[in-house]
Amino acid sequence: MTKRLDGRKNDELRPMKVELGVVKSADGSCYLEWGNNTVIATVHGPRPIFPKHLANSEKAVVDYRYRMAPFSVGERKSPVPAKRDKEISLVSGFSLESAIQVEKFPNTVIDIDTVILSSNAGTRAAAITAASLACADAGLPMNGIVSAVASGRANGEFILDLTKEEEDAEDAVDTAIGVLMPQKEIVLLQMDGFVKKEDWKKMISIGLKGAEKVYDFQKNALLKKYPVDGDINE
Amino acid sequence: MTKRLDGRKNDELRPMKVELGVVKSADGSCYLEWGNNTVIATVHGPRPIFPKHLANSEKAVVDYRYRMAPFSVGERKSPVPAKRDKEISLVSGFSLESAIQVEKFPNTVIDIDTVILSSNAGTRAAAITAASLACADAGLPMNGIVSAVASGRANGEFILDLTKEEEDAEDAVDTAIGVLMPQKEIVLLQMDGFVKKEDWKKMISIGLKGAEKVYDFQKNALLKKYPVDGDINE
Amino acid sequence: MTKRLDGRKNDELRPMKVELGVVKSADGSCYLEWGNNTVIATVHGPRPIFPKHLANSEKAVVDYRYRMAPFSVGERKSPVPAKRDKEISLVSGFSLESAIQVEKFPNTVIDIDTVILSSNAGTRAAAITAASLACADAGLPMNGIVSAVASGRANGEFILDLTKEEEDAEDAVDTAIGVLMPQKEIVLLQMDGFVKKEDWKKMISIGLKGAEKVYDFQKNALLKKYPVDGDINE
Amino acid sequence: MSSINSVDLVNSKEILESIKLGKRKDGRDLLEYRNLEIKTGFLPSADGSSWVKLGNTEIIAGIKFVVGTPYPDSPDKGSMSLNLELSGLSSPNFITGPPQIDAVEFGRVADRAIRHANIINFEDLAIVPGEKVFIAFIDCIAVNADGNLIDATQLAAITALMNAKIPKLDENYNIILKEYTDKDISMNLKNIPVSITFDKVADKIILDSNQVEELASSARFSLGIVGDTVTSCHKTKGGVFSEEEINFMIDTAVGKYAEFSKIILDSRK
Amino acid sequence: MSSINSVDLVNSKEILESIKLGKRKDGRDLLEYRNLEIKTGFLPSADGSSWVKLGNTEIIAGIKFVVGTPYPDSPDKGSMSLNLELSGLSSPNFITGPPQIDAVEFGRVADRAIRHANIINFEDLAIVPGEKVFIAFIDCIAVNADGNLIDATQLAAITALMNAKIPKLDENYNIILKEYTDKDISMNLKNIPVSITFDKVADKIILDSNQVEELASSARFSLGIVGDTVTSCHKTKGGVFSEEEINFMIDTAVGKYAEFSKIILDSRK
Amino acid sequence: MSSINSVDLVNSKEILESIKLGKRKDGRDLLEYRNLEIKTGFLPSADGSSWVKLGNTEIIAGIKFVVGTPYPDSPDKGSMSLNLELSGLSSPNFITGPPQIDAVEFGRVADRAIRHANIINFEDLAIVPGEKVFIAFIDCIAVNADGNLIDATQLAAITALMNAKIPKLDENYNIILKEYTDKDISMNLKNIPVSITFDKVADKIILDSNQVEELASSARFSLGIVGDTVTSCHKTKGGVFSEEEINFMIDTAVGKYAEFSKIILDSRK
Repeated sequence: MTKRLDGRKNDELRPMKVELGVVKSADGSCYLEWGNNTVIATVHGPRPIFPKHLANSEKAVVDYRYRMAPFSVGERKSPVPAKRDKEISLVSGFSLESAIQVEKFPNTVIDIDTVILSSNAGTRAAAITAASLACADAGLPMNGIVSAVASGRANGEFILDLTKEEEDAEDAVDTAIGVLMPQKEIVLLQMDGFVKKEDWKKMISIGLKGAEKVYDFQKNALLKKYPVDGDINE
Repeated sequence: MTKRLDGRKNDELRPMKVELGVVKSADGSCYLEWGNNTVIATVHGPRPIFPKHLANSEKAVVDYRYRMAPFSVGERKSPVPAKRDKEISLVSGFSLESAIQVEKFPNTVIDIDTVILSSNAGTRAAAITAASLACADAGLPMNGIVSAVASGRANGEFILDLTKEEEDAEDAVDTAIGVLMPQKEIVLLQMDGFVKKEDWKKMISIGLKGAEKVYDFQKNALLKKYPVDGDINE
Repeated sequence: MTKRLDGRKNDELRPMKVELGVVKSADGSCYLEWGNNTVIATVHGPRPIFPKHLANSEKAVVDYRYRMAPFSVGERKSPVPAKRDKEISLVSGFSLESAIQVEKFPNTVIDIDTVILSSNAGTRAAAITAASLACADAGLPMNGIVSAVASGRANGEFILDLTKEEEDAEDAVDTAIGVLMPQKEIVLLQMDGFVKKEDWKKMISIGLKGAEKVYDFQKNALLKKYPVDGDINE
Repeated sequence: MSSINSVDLVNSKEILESIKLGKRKDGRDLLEYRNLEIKTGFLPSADGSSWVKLGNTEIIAGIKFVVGTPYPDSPDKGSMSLNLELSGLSSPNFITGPPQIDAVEFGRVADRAIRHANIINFEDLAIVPGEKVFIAFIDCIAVNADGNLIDATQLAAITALMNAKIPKLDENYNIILKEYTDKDISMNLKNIPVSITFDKVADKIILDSNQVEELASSARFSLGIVGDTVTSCHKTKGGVFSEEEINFMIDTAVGKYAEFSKIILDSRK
Repeated sequence: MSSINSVDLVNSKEILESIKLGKRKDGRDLLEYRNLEIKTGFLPSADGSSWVKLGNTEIIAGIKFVVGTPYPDSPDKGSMSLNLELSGLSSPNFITGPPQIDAVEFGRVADRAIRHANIINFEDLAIVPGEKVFIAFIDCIAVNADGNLIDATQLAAITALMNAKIPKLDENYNIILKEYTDKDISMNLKNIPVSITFDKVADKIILDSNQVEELASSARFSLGIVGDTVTSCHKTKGGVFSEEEINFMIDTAVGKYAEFSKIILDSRK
Repeated sequence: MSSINSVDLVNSKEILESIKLGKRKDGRDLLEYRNLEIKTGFLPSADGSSWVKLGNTEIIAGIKFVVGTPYPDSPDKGSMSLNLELSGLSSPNFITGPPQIDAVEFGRVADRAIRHANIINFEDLAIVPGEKVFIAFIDCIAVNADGNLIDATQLAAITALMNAKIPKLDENYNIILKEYTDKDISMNLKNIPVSITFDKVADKIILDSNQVEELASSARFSLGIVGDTVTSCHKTKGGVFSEEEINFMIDTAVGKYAEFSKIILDSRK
């Protein structure tokens, strides 16, 4: 096993830096630097939904938006959301719905906005990880925390948290996995690539372990801002 | 009188093939091949209209859509409806409104969707002919059947049911005519060209006879699926 | 002081020609030629606003639209409103709101539409001047009349009512000023340029005098159509 | 039309009664047009312009030539594009209402009544065949919408076109503003197109409906005419016509041709 | 799905009860697909076409090749673009309803299940490397939407692609209509991609849900499979899967591969 | 602003009373700005970036240079394009509400307060005069919207611009990612533009309103200042100003210039 370009071990995450409550007027918010990814997430709500016919009488509607700032990528991106952005918004919102006790807030909407300010592979995982912290910061009753990370392969190695350079490798495969912690239930799984099923099962398994590391980081961030006796979810 | 390129006589229609009830979840539907035109039509409704201010308290609103699939023409067509599509949708919907007993269903909408899957001149007539059958298949109470056909001139001859090649002739004129049958009332008439008025009157007259042939075909299709004693409109 | 290209004195307006009530179905209207600017303005309302949530329970909403016809400029302009058009619509509407007794018509909307048919610098002032006359023509209760004009600098001179050619001068500055008359209160002030503050104060002062000339013209137009004993605002 | 109110609906019933008796509320004969005024060339910025008043219906049309690329299937021809806008000037409802299907329909019919008349030699609008051609943009704005917008729009468009001048180009084929060539757009003046629109009200055929008559109309038929030649037609609304009615309208429209083509020709300055 | 009514909701509860007991209302086993019919090459205008019926779900796909410019980061490769439209044919609600987020999602998943399978040699779609390439537009229209649109769309798209012929070009690289080259689009036939979509209903994993079963589903998982290789995946809806469930679905999907890849291969004419 | 609720409206009346007495609720003087923080160069992907916090109002600006074609009337000059987005981050209402007329207005005013200050030599953004130029895209995102978005946006935009580096180009004039030339965008540093925005509340003139003060404001006036020179202005909202008030605001804005231009200059790294 050789070292990776940036010197990390195969199962090592890029450095993460987080700040909760950065956006004063939001109900909850989170600023996250994760390697060269920078993301900001806010939560507004729950509040009555309008127009009424969008309401669900059994639970809150989670409206999640994943956006890339025009200056977050190599060539300027149009501010108009692409199909990819819409797909990611949809599945990311579903992944958080499982973490929030949405059944407590029928007929309301919870708006979760994430904006990628700077990108370097793994942005959807970074956005979900930040959004999950913003939900906790908002004091929403939670079933757990969603911890997300990329797990994949590059240059013949199974590795966690790929960079853009690693994603561009000839044999690269990249799986975004979101895990409801501490339950270890899979709430997001997206991949494009070409990988034997046994190898891919291994990646998922590695991804689950990576999510635990992300979860530890998230717990620390929350405990730092909201010190409690004992652990937050246990 | 010389034969036409495809061997037809001047007053002969291209071969037609039809299937009713092809779309299981629609209230009525029709698949029609007419020469190299292929069209599918569905009817949904009548059902309450929303938003309410679009309702008409005296009759059902007929909402007709004529669409060309992107792959139905020579060069791929954008899926965004063009002005031509909107104009055809409007006048085709009006032509069917006269055939349906819309006054029996106030405050409702009847949605009629037609999609051209393959085109070779005469698509608006094919779409109306199929839509009219779909309305009958839906069991809507009807004043009659709309039978539509193109009548025109090419290479000095007055001919029925022009092909794309005939439409491209130097002297070509193409009139789309829709006729409420068996009443023989004109409900659609559209033409672009350059034709002496007496010649054009002749074309309209030929078109009316062509519509009778289309009507015969439609009656047979309906009788095949819904066998009755005697004729359907008489 | 040299004469201007078109022979005007520095404080002289271009010739103006006006007709009130030109659009029969509108509640008030005005057609104005001002130099090579041509503008038409209509007023509809006050009338109930829809959808209701746009209503203001304390006053009428003034909905002002400034549009340039595609053929009003050198190169054909797209009919889609640009950001500039939206900005001008917004501030022009605000300037007229101060002239109309909007508090008399709560929960209504007053629609003011202006279309520039031909342009040669100073179109936003021409549009407001015409719109203000259309409001009076509509019989709306007014606090005064908005008189608007451009005041600026070109070729070292402080001048009123610049032409396109003067606006293109190296040192040109152009200030659009709208004044509620006869109160002499400033309701519109827009400028782009590069001008020492004392010079600019002078231009504003000159603009206020120019607005008085516009006001005289407006009064005459109204008196011609609606002869009264004495002045309209005094 | 979205600006119709309940007063109009009452009027519409009266109109039905009146037309049954062969009379129109404003005293016109069934086949009589309203008063028509045309003013051309009044806009300094446009390459051609026209203001048409047909009763209370008013349309302003302006022309702008634009240098563009030809269509692949006609590389040596320029083209035209007619656009009608039902602006807030004529009714603020046009702004806040549903997509302007009326504007699309009326504009398309007016366009087709010009395009197929062979009055424009589109070859004369070519600049560098296969590469650069003029596109004549005809933008029409409804200033007042009191019925029969199709004929009024077609009149405004064709008279603005006949008033238009072709811009000069610099060596890079860019338009030089405010400079024009001598030639007009090669109007084939014996082919002046006229649009004639009928409505069927109370089973009578009438011409040039106003807005309230249009409300009472069950079927509409528009014809594009050049002399005794038909160049386009358009049947709309939910009602029916017999073959005899169609033939009557064709003959009537051809009969109206001389009068309108002269008015259009006279609009030239 | 916006066309669901209260009857469907009642059915959905019955379905939950039934699936808890390991049965489906239509008698299928939990991992059994509905009847599948595929008709290809039936559209004269398209470069390739397919009509897929999966139970009552019907998708029509048509191919058109367009000459375009390559992406800057792959100058010597053509590309593909898959678009799914939930048209008014299948439900008029799709027209009047909210933005078609379902259509975007289903189309994207079907696209990804083809794009990454290496069945197309995109180099073979280059015309002048760096300048001109073919873009294969795959337009899919939902004719009837009764569940599992992802798999039906992917089936329609891949069978239409395998039915497609590449157009001939003239010397200016314009497409000559209705003339085709001999070569197909260099399908790498051992890499036929199959899409397999699971739903989790009443804590059971089922395949090929119909519309009412989809209503009762808490989580969904789609896999793109080539042999024993996974080429794409997509988890959606608000529920969860355990690692064991994911592994079970992977194994099941790979197990279904032979059957579906043969059906797809057999659809070639 | 669409996120105002009834609590805000009550506050707004208190604020009116308070300002009548010459006091602001947060203790500021009438002409005093809130606390200002600027962080630049914090985004690895952008060519320049800035995060401005003005009280609770926060704007992030990022720069991207794009190679484009010059405007026909200035063939040897590059250009800039400033865009403000009131994103869901600051209020979800911005997403679901009416067209963002506020964002258009605020962005336009901030743009004009930079464009006319002559701080950028647009000639230096030319690559091949007449053919290829750099366009500087300045995208601003409102992270928190608590009043005075115009000044905050202008501050974010100009400090991001002054932080920006110009990309290197390859021989085909394509941008080489992450490689930059030495030169900055030729900022004319004695011409640093400052935006100063006044509101009229209870007949008093105040600076740097927060969101609730803006609710109570009857008229607003924004000035773009360079030294003792005015480069742009914008009067908005339905109220009036006397000539004296205008002159007072001009003098006050010029008086604030030194303080803000130093802050902007100091933001350079």
